[in-house]
Amino acid sequence: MDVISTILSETGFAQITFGQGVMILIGLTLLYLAIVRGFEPLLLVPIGFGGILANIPGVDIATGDGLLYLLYQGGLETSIFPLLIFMGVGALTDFGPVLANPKTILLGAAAQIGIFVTVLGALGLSVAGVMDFNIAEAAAIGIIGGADGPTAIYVASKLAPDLLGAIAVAAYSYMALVPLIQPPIVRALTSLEERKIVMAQAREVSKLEKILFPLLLLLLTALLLPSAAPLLGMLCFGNLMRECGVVERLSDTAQNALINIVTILLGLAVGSKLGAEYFLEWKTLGILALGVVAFALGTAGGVLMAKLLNLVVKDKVNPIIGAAGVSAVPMAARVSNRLGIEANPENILLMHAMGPNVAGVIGSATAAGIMITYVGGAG
Amino acid sequence: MDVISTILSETGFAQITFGQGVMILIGLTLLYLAIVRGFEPLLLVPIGFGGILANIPGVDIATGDGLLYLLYQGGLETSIFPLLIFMGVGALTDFGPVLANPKTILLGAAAQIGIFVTVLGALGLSVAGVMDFNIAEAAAIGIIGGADGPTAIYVASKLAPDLLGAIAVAAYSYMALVPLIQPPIVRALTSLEERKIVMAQAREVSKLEKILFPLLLLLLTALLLPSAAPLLGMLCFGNLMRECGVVERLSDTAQNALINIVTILLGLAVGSKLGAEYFLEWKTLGILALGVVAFALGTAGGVLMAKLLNLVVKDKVNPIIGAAGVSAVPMAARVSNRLGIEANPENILLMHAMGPNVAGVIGSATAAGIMITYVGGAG
Amino acid sequence: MDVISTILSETGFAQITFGQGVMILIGLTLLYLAIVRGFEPLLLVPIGFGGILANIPGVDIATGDGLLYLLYQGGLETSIFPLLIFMGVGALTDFGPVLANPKTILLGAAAQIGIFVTVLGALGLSVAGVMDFNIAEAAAIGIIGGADGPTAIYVASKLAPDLLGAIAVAAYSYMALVPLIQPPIVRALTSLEERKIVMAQAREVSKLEKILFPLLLLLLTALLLPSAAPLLGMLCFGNLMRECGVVERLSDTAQNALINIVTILLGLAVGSKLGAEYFLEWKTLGILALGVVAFALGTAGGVLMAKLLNLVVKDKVNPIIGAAGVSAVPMAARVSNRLGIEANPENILLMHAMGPNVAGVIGSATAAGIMITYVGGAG
Amino acid sequence: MQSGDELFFQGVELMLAGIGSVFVFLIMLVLATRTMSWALMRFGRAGEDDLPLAHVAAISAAVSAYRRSRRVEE
Amino acid sequence: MQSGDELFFQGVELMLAGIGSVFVFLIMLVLATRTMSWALMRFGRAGEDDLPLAHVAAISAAVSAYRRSRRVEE
Amino acid sequence: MQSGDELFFQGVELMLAGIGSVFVFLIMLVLATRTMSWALMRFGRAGEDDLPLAHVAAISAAVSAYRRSRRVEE
Ligand code: NA
Ligand code: NA
Ligand code: NA
Repeated sequence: MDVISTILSETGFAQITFGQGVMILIGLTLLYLAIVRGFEPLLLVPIGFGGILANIPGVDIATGDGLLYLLYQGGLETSIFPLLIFMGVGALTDFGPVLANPKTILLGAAAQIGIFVTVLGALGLSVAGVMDFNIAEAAAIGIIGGADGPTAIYVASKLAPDLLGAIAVAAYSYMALVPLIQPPIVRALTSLEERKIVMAQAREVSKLEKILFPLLLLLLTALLLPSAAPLLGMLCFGNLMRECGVVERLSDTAQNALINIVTILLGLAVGSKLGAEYFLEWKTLGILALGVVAFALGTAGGVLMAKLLNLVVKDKVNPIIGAAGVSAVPMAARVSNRLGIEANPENILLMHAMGPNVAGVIGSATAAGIMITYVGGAG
Repeated sequence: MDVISTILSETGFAQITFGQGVMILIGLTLLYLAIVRGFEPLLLVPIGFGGILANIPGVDIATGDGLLYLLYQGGLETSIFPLLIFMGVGALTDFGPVLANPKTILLGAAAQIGIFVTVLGALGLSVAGVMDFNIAEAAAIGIIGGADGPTAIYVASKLAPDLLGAIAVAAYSYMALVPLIQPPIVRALTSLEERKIVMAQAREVSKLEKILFPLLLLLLTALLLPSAAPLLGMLCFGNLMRECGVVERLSDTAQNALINIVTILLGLAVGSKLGAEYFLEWKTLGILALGVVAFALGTAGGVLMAKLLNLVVKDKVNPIIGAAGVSAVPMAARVSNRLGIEANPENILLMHAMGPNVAGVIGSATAAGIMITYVGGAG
Repeated sequence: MDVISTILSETGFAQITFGQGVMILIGLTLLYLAIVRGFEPLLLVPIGFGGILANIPGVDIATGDGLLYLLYQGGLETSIFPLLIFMGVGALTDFGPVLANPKTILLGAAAQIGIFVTVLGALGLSVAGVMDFNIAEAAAIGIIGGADGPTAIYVASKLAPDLLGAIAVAAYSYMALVPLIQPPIVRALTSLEERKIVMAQAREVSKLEKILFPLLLLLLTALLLPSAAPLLGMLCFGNLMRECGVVERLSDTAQNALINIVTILLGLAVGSKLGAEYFLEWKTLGILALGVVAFALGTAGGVLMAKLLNLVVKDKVNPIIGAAGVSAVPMAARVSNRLGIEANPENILLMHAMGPNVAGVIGSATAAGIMITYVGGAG
Repeated sequence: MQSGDELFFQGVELMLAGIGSVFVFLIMLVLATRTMSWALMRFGRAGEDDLPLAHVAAISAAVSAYRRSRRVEE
Repeated sequence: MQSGDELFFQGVELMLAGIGSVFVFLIMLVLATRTMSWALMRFGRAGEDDLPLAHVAAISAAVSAYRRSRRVEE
Repeated sequence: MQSGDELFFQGVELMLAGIGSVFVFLIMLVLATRTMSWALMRFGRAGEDDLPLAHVAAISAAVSAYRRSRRVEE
């Protein structure tokens, strides 16, 4: 009968391409990593699942008027989702450690070196004819080294939307792999003596300082780097709600219902860019390779900056915490803590590492602003 | 004065039509049923209220740039609302009973027979000249028999948007009337002996089985019935978040804040299709009549399938739980439980009935996919 | 190098205008008032912060495809945000005091006099050549006297979007200043004897009355004043969800997650209209001046109506509670309570004042409907 | 473009009509509220004697009555 | 426009195809579910012996294999 | 289309300018943070002696000053 052949021809078996099959397996791999291995599950579960949905043949999900495409269009093309996530991150972040020891901000600065060196590396691959990244794509890839998911997604959606899926997968995968990537680099660049340095107890930070910090950061951004103002502005807004003490209910919603809703929708929207036509490209291999380079260089940058600082400051810094400057909050700070205990079981570095760790978020948002300005102006 | 006559001419008294008055009374009836009688209040309170708002004369609420129209356009025309509800349903559903006794899935399959027979009935009315339903409308009406609100709304918004209001009202009304519709049918089709059958204690289901089930269902959908993938995919996504154990905060939001927000907005949006011009049509009578037929046939299908199964399986199934296969979660399972106790006060069927009950959700989403494929291809 | 001059020319220092600098200071002032002084922080924190973001030079935030502009376009131009807030307000409001003593509704009516006198005042300024308000703008300014934030934002977004920022700032500022504005007026218009009046204990209100009240109000609105139906309809919907007792989870979400999310987004969207080009106009001074006049006249209207009522009713009304008729819930009711205790330390007026207080919300929404009808028809 | 006098007259008109409407509306609300409360106290809660399935019949009857009334007009 | 007979025939077709498809799909689901449960009981949980970094390698290998296969076709 | 050399030079430029800007920005942040903390410790919390209504006056004064300054320019 006619209808049976219609129905048969509409099955997935009849329509699936090899590429879609591969992508479904990759989606399942991401779910495995998220669920069994604990790789950034809050993002990789929705992204992985979205990636599978995006590769179901014969139905508009990540295309046309399908849900994932509508979410992509409404939330990522507009940047609304990453900006609301940044607001939630601000509401969840305690900048106390940064205020107690502002020089750790410099570690967060140095750890962004990996971003820019990687941009150069990506362009080098293009020049060498290995890959074909233009400057906007190279900039978006570099941001993986910022080790901050929403920043990477924000930049990629603006500068290289077709690479968004691969960049997000790389960013979250390497953030989850920080416990593997960082320790050998830290050990190679520091002596055991250095890793044993005990840092002075951080001072108490007043409530007023915490309230003023997001405003200070906002004003500095407005005056020096307006292109970073959407990201840093929303971070500061969330943090001001958290610290000001008079809008508890808004802060609570920003930290819970709102960020959770947006995380679910953002993850699915990112999944819409895991279609085989976007992801199964040689460029993806380049992105994965460059991403790990960016993380490694950022880690090295943070550690070396800490050693440099120790040449000039009185209160020595344990160079391990430089590695936390990449961000990957709070994973990198925990790795620093573990490395500290390994060198000296009584040395609890966690709170000290939180300083460069959250400064790294500011650092990569800064770098994002510069990328967008420069590529918009020169690229 | 001029302004007074303007204001008088703008009052509702001066503008209301007879049809709008009737619809406001129908809206109040729905609120009465929801609030006093407990008829699916989570949906019928917003739908009934939305129906009243939609019939207020002289102001754009369900039309133009009014709120209800914007919600309809943004959430129903796009299918975003029913899909997010399905995600929440997935996050709220425990598929354990299905895994413990997979053959109950067949009861959920058989109970969908009502859907397709009703489609034929609707077309029969057209052929006989009583009503004038085309095939898309007939398909949307049949889905009422799926006894699943978001599925009915999803299909109606795609295939017969003008009938959406009447279809949603019929679907939720009959779901609430399951305790009246099902018992006589079950008693008529079964002997007391059959209704006394005690089922074996269900086995324990492992966490890993529960995690893998939504993925299995997703892959099967992708390969066999891609057109059901939006609905079943979101159901599986919600369920995976629930079961995987690593995204508690997302699962919690999907089950609470998010589904509640979307339920409010969906109900109001459905209300926008309760304008007199849509609802006060002979077709509505046809929909109400066909809806109850669909429910009755579905119930019968489930029960008869259980009796059929008992001819071949070793562990006998109490045929009452076949009735739970229509879905109407969890009302139909409770009705089955009550009928079981009536026949044998020590026979607690609730958990056994949850199997076909949740399988019925999968069954009607499957039927929805087939309708959309077929009507898209042939209609 | 070329790139350095590009980056320098893109800094805020190089681009900021004098007007933007002034507006950033005004934004900081609003944050100071909200955080340190406790001025309506739930709205003024997001509005003030949004105002700063809107004045950052050289980046699209409140313009183009910037977040604040998108929120304005999606939530304010469409009226979706204020209507959802009104639903939440309904879910948060107990109309029990109104039901216990319905004549206090008249106080809520009289307190809206300030609205309409202020409209005349605004037009008077135009006629006198001091300002240049058209009738739509005058109507939007008058609504400040309604002492109800979402109503003012709703009307301004419809009738005078360019004045939205100034109107919202004026409305929330004066609501916060109620404890300063009202007491001298109340004391001037009443004798100590009158302020000592002890009111009869309010009667118990049944659950059924509370359920029927929002439906009654809805029907009256539908029949008499359809143009107020969007605002009052959503208020009634929220209140019905609260009182009906069968949709606890929806009511809870409307009162918490949903209203909080919308408040954050609404505040930012209002901030988008605090760009220097909108706010730094002579009209803003007129709005600030007229706003306080409207509050003062509304307060006087409520108090004088209470004295008038006392000429005819048996159970005397303490005229202080007339002041609560402006709305500014619950601040104005608390001010009435304090004034009552000042006159007679044993006289607890709080619950009595809640009657006119919540009636004032209905009163200003009514006035809003009239404005929109009249200006749409005649302006 | 309108003259200042016209504009001011419009304002007076809006003020009077507005205050009047608000009062009419809210006085009606007072009366309706009082009537409702009185009725509830007088008659108590209505009996619950109707058949649950009756509502579908009621909705059907309403639609049917409406369509018949239309047919007469057409 | 189609005749009544055609419409009714379409309905019959849809009914048969629909019921058939639902049953085929759900029977497959029964079989797949049983197979999964059986496999899990039979083999237990797979060992966790793979290297964590292996997944990036796996993804890379998949992309690489895919691109190579394309090149052959092109 | 640009040559490989140009592209690579752009990359070098972006790297240097980027690293420089991040450091300048974050060094300014270190300085600003230190200054703020120092000022708060030095001067404590400012007195709360202003009149609450003063803020409306302040906003009015700001708008007024701004408009006057504009008028001069126009
Ligand atoms: Na970073
Ligand atoms: Na079903
Ligand atoms: Na008011």
